[in-house]
Amino acid sequence: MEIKVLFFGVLAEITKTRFKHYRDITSYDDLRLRIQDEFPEIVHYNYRIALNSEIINEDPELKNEDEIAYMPPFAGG
Amino acid sequence: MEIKVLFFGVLAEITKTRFKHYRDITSYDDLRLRIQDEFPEIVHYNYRIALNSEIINEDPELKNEDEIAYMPPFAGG
Amino acid sequence: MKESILINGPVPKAMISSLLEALGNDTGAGGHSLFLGQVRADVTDGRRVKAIEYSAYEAMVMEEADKIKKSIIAEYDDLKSIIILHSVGIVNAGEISLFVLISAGHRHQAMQACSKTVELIKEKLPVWKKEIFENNTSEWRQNYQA
Amino acid sequence: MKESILINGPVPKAMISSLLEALGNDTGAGGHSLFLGQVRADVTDGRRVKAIEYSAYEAMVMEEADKIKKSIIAEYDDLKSIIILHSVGIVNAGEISLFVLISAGHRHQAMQACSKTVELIKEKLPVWKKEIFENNTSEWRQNYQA
Repeated sequence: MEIKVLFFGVLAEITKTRFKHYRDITSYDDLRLRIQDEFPEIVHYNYRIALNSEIINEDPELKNEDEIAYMPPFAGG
Repeated sequence: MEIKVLFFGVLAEITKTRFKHYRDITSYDDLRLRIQDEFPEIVHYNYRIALNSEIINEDPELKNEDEIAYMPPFAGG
Repeated sequence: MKESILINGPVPKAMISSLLEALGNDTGAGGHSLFLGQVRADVTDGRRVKAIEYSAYEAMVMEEADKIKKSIIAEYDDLKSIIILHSVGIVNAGEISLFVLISAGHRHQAMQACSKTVELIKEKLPVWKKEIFENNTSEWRQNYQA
Repeated sequence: MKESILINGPVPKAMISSLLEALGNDTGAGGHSLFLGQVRADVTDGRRVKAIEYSAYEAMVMEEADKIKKSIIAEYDDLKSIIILHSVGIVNAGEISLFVLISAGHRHQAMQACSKTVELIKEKLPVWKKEIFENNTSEWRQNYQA
């Protein structure tokens, strides 16, 4: 399946991209490892994950065209 | 001595005046009785007294040209 | 210097706008908390309020407003400015009779100080109000039961 | 209907003024509480902030702002309206990046709901900020330590 991944804040800076499409993803774990392989620096940052605009605390079941967001701690206001 | 007395809110309405000068006042008690004689209805209302813009809780020593205010409960804002 | 905080009639929206225009001049301020008190068209016994007539002991309002500002500034150490405006005379339903603006370095002090200032205004300022109804009858109101 | 609360650049003072102009239309409102968040010219290690660049997960901001409004309206039963505006992009020091306006029948709910709304915005909205200093270096900031 294909998953769109969004990077925000400092994570958009270290990945040098705001979003990226990952193809042939088999599971959330597969996606996570592909991202860590590509951007090894990401493991040094605090972040939370959203699936289709909802924060998730456990690894989700992905389906085709889901949107995953990598989000550093919020800083609104 | 001469004392200026101010009436506010509903007290200005029942006395039909916003202020009045009382002459030949000998003490605060004398003033108080003169006012009650003139406006007997005033005893039915809640009010506090200010002497020269400061709220007083005990009968004050008056001096010539002091200003006494009769103030119903506040209702600002 | 003690200043009068009293305004004849409603606090004009244009005055509020110009106070807001000036906010950015202090770039040390991170938060502004405002409270606007508005005359409500309350209905009592079938009579609807069309206006409130405020009266005040003006000399004492000046003293008490000054004390309020000093006590708030003493309690909150992060404040940048504090502005209070209160109406005297007729204010129609839907118009503003009280304006409080507190600027602070950080939001918590701005909001807490604003709330505290409004409570002190209600408690301490020698101001009285008479509700005037649409049928031209009227009634005195008070903030706290005696 | 979910609305976007995001504004490109600072919240314009003219927009704030026109929101204030409209307040009197609801004569059931007795108090309006506002909070304005302003970009501070903070100095860190000798570098002075000249602007903040905000970025946001826009779709999620819309969802979360809607949830915040619904939870505030559910908690405070006297509210008449609730308006939230937040900047994305560059906001210079002294400019407004956050605007919250809560109208209520009575003052306590207006002020408490405004304060609670600001806290929820800080905690829940997926927004990020990068301070840009006068020497053109920059630094990411966060509201809560992870």
